Amino acid sequence: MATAATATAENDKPAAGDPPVLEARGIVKRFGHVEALRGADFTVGKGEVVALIGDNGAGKSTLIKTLSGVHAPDEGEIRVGGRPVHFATPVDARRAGVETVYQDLAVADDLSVAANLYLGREILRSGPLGRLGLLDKRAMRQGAAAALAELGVRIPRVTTPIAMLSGGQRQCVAVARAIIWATNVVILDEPTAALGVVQTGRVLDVVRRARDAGMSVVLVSHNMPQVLEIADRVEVLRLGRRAARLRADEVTTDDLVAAMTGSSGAERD
Amino acid sequence: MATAATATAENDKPAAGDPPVLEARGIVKRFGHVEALRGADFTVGKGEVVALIGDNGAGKSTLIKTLSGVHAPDEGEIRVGGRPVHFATPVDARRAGVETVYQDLAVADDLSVAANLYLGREILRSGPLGRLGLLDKRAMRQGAAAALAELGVRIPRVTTPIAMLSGGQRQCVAVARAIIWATNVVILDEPTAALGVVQTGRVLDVVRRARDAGMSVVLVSHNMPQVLEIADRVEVLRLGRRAARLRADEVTTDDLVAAMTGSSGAERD
Amino acid sequence: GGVEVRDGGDGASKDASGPLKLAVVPKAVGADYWNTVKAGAECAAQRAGDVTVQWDGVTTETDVEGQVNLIQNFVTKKVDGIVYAATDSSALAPATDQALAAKIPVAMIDSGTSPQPSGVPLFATDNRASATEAAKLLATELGPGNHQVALVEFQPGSQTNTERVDGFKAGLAQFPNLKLVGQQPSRSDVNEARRVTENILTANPNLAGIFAANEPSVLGAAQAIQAAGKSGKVVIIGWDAAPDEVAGLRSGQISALVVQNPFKMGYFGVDKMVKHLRDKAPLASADTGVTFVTKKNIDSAEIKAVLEPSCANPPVQ
Amino acid sequence: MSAVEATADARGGALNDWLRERISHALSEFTAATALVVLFVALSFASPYFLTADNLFNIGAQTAVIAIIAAAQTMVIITRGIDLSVGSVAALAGVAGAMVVRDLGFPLLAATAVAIGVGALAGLLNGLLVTVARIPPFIATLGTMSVGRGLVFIMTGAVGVYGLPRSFQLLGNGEIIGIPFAVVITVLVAVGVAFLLSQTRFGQYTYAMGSNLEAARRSGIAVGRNLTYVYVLAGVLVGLGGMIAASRVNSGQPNYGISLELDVIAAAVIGGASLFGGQGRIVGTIIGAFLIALVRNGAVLLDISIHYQQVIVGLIIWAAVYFDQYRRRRLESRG
Amino acid sequence: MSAVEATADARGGALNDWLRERISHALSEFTAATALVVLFVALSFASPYFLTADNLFNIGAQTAVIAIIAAAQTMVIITRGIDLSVGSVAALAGVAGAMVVRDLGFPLLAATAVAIGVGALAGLLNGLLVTVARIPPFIATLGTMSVGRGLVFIMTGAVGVYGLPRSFQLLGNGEIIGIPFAVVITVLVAVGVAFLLSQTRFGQYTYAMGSNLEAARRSGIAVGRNLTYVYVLAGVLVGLGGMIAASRVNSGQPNYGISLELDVIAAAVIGGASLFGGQGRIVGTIIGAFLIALVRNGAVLLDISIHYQQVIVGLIIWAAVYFDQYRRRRLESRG
Ligand SMILES: Nc1ncnc2c1ncn2[C@@H]1O[C@H](COP(=O)(O)OP(=O)(O)OP(=O)(O)O)[C@@H](O)[C@H]1O
Ligand SMILES: Nc1ncnc2c1ncn2[C@@H]1O[C@H](COP(=O)(O)OP(=O)(O)OP(=O)(O)O)[C@@H](O)[C@H]1O
Ligand SMILES: [Mg+2]
Ligand SMILES: [Mg+2]
Repeated sequence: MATAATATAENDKPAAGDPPVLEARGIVKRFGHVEALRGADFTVGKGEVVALIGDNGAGKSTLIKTLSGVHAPDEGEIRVGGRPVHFATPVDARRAGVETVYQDLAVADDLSVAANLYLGREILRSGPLGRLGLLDKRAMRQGAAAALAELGVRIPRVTTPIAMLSGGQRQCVAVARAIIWATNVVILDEPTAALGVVQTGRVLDVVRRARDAGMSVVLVSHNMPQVLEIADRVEVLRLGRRAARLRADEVTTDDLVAAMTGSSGAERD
Repeated sequence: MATAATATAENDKPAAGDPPVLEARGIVKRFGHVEALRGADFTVGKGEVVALIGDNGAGKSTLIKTLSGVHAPDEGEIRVGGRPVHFATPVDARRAGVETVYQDLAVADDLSVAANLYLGREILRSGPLGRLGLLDKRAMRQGAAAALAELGVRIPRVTTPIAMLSGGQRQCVAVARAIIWATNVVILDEPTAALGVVQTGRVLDVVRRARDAGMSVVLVSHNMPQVLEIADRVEVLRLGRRAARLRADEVTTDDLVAAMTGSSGAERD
Repeated sequence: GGVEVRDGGDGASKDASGPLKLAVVPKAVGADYWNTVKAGAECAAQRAGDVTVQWDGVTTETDVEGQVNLIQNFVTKKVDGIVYAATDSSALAPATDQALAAKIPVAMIDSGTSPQPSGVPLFATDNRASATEAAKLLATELGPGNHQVALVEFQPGSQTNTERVDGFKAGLAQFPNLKLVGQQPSRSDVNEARRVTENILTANPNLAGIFAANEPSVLGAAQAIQAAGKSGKVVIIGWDAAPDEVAGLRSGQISALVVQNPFKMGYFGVDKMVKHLRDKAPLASADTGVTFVTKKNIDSAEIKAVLEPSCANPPVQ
Repeated sequence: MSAVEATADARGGALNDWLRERISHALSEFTAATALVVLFVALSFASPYFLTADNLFNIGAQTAVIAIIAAAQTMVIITRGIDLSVGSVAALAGVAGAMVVRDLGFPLLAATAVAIGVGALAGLLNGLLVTVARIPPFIATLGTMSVGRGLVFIMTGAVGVYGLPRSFQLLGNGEIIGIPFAVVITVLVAVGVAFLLSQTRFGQYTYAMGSNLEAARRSGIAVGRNLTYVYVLAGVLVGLGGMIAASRVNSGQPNYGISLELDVIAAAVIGGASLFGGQGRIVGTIIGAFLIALVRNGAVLLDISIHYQQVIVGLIIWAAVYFDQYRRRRLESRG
Repeated sequence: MSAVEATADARGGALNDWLRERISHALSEFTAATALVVLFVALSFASPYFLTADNLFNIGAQTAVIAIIAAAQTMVIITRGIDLSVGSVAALAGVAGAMVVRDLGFPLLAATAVAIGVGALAGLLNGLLVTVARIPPFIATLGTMSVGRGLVFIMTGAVGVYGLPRSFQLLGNGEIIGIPFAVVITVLVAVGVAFLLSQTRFGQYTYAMGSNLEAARRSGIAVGRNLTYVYVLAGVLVGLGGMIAASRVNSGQPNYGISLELDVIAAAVIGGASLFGGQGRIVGTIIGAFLIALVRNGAVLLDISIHYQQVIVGLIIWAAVYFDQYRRRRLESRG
């Protein structure tokens, strides 16, 4: 069981000739005495939707934070397009086109919905005023409203502070933000956990459209039917290591659960 | 469509002769200009599992906070066992045996898992020391470990501060806390949103056991298959009002979605 | 039972022939006045030879406990003698006792303690009497007729402040034609002194005189009056002799200054202490006197010696 | 359906939104402003001298320094920081400005630049301590407060810097068409900082960092650099304020600004800033500063002794913030 | 499987847990304690007078008041509050204690009770302002600071309370088998408060309220009442501290404790308390208080002037907190 991870080490290369868009190799991450990742591997190919699944506390969010520059790994390396990179900050990851929705929704409560959507990428006025850093608030309001409309979100006003939104509304804002800006890879850590049925559907639509546009998507989810519906491939994390790599169209929910809980050492791909 | 709510007003009484265990009538709750609840009704009978569903921002969490004494309603009344009550604080609701898991997980980040599970209900040493308020930390640690084991939660140590847990682990702690203490009604606001497959299964087991033990359960969820699997009845909230009351064994997922989005005025019960 | 009030340990007797190390502690560091005390102390030390002065103080005159700690720390350090100005007469009495119990002689400058132990001399001016004199000076300057006057004190609750305020009010009581219409503190901050004086002037357009009780208070009051365009119309009686105060006196903004002799205090403190340690001369108190400086007498030699004290020409006779 | 609503809201409601935002902001300064007006009217009746040009002129000039430094403090507070070093740094800047005039014969403008430079350096130090050394702002600036005061005393030998030319007084005592120069500077500073905070990207980042630093960081904001800028800019204003204060008394005062930090923090909080970050506006702060100044002015006009003044100032601080909190609860009745 | 693990962890690991908890706590005071020891050793070498019974006695007595009031402050800080009124309230309590002795001939014990009562009342006021009037702690206690100082001045007419019997000095200058009485009281207070915070339900609530007030409220903790208790208890300690301070100088000083709040907050933060609540321990605070006191004592012994002392105190505050933060980051490297 515990050897499943080592067993995968040999066929780490994706099937196609292209180097993977984003790859993690042997990542170790410790928090004090807790070893959240113990040599985790992960691969996403171009235009692929990869689901990352695992039990609570398996290390999924930690892996994702490592991939997006929030945590520096203690060991192991990250590659983008085959070349090793070093993400010192989230900005580095964003520059490489990796956009992330975090499970703990990094939003600024006191700022409005529109300001949060454009945080770090504000639209400035055109001309010299813009070079002085003057905001084009109207453009941001309109852009925000349009983006939210695409996700089917009902939000009182885009000038409402985030603090006043419902749990699902907050998550919609976070998802909308990632989707607007992604160019290469978009990582979604349980993006639909708090979403209603309609909004969940829209997010899955958006994921499909992103893939069709050539982007790669990493999706963390505990909803197995959803995973099987949307993902091309599934990678399973257990106790901080990759326990299995599976093709979504070849497995059932039960296989996934077995892989997550370690009740089966089976490994396909 | 919008008239669905008023249409239900007449047959507000539950079918059985017993007065409902917990009931909300015509609740109105405003936040500044936003009217989150616009005359919402809600009923739970004894030993019943009622799912409360609705779109994001429909007002589910607000209704639940009203039922558990966090918000004071601007209008309307709450009844427990048929008698009108006034919950000024969450303590009043707890005294009436209503225990709640909030969507925004009210946990104290700096306290340990064990301390959070027993927050407000600490075990004191026996004898005179206990009357001085001395804590029995060992008993709380053991009790906490046992409670978490029952939910199948893997947590590094019960003395870990909550701040260090994964999203799902935090939610497990919150659910465990409510379940330990509930005596009458347990309200769960999206309790499984961040949980893994195994943990979700355990929570649903616990819900069933609670019902079998004669407790009533209110479950908020966006997972329609889950709702249909576990609930006896479903109440649908739309735009701050009850839009429908349905029997779970008579409807399909599509019916529920229709009721939530208002694309069907259908009303069963 | 086993609890008793501590009087300090029994210190070893001093070998008085060698080099001496004296602690000189002002009420607070940070004013021209105390720097003159320091100059006097250092002058005496230099003249006596082989004497080092350790100059240290708290930052505000109200930090009584800080000064108690400071004196205790000097006792611990076993300096040969302590010369200091008490921020509070009663509060520092135990500290003096501790020093004496440790066989460290003490001399007080500027402000003593109460009770003042018999072997401890005080070299100081009488604040109360001088302030009373200042009130008389103000009355003389204003002449007959009814006048409104104001008082800019510095730090309510500090002992020197209380003495000057009480003395001034006692002096005013002898002149029924003078009415005290405002009393505000500057907290020894020039900006604050200016602010309260401006507001007093606004409330009392007919104000005729001000008594400002220390250096920052005088400077702030003078500036407020100048800014209001009332220079020369409002009589200022001030205290201390910072350079800008003297300049104000010369230009006529300030009518008179009550000038103590801080140099002499510092000088006497160290000089008498050294003589006591080396020659066993008894320590006896002395009044260091005040001078009332006006435009008329400002250029006289004796005033010059007080205003610009130097070790070459010390104002100590 | 909801999509349509959202879009309609954004298009047709743009002006509406704008208006609502304005009104809600205006309301948020409502209490402090009301208190200010009430006090103003009361004082006009209570003292015949209050409503005179001279007195208003004086109040303006007296409040200028506090208002400028309170504006600086507000920026820092919005980032969830606090700057306890303002008093020491203002003293250091004022003394430095005075010394270069006295000892090196600098002209006023150059001296002001020196004072501002000193403030900026102190701000840079604060910023680096907070961002690079990761010392919490309270402690970082407490240290700067202590070190700064020590330096001022060492530089001056604890004696005021006197003997300055009359021209040194221009900043603090000069006037332009009858308006105190210091007031003009204050207005410029207030408008500038308010504009910066509400209309520019830098302002947006300031609020974002105070609201959720981790979110700001993950959004790609260079939080270290931006936070440092905030402290530097605050330092610049504190330096300017210290220079004006020195100019007002025509000397560099080593004792200037002891416990100034409490006054300016009070002004910011009375004006609606939250010490837990993310909230605060310059208009409110300026109103807060004037509220405190009016109380002090009125107390002297009415010949209330300093002892009672302290009691009254305390009561007014309580009352202003109480009513503000009460109004907000009524308005938002947040959970 | 995971269930089994969790249970095993709790059973077999109970002792283990306990040990780990102890060690991690000990580590968390590590930096401040190390700094204290290093400074202690350095001073022992640098000054022959440092390591004498008299000097250590003095340091103990000098630090007692600060340590007691810092313990009070720590409790308040843990709740995410702050108490700026400690200086004024200590002065008020000391003056009240001295006045009842002088004017009414109260014995020392009764006078101490009066001082403690005054402190408790002020604490109750702070508590009610924070919980009932919902004024943020910074502002509530800033008001109390101002009002309290005004009251002291009004009560005393700005003149110290003198003419006390020699017995009045017992608390501050007395000793028991060679140990200063004040030190004994400090130890008792520190142990008592530490016990209260770590071992009792009240302590648990204190941390919970500071960590997440809303969660505490929803958990059924009567947050209003408990928060008020914290302020009252803090007031009691401040009253006691004020009485000891008055006893040390054998008089009631109306100006006592100006800017004392900064010293005690610094002690708490150096000792590991977080101004954002939920964290802080008494051991750390006491170490912090002694660290500051040692610096002051050493500076005098080494003949360092007050100006340089201020610089050095600032540097030490920075250093202590910097290393503490650094160690925590290394240990936890939280996101
Ligand atoms: N504290 C608050 N202040 C202001 N508005 C609020 C507040 N809480 C909720 N609202 C508003 O009330 C409405 C209902 O929110 P609520 O949280 O009850 O929705 P919900 O049904 O629980 O949604 P979700 O499924 O997303 O959790 C939303 O529009 C939200 O913006
Ligand atoms: N900042 C942190 N400090 C200490 N421990 C942490 C921290 N973040 C995560 N951990 C620990 O690392 C382990 C993995 O956490 P992570 O959040 O990656 O899990 P996850 O797979 O995302 O779980 P979930 O499905 O519940 O979100 C957990 O045991 C958690 O306690
Ligand atoms: Mg996770
Ligand atoms: Mg909700």
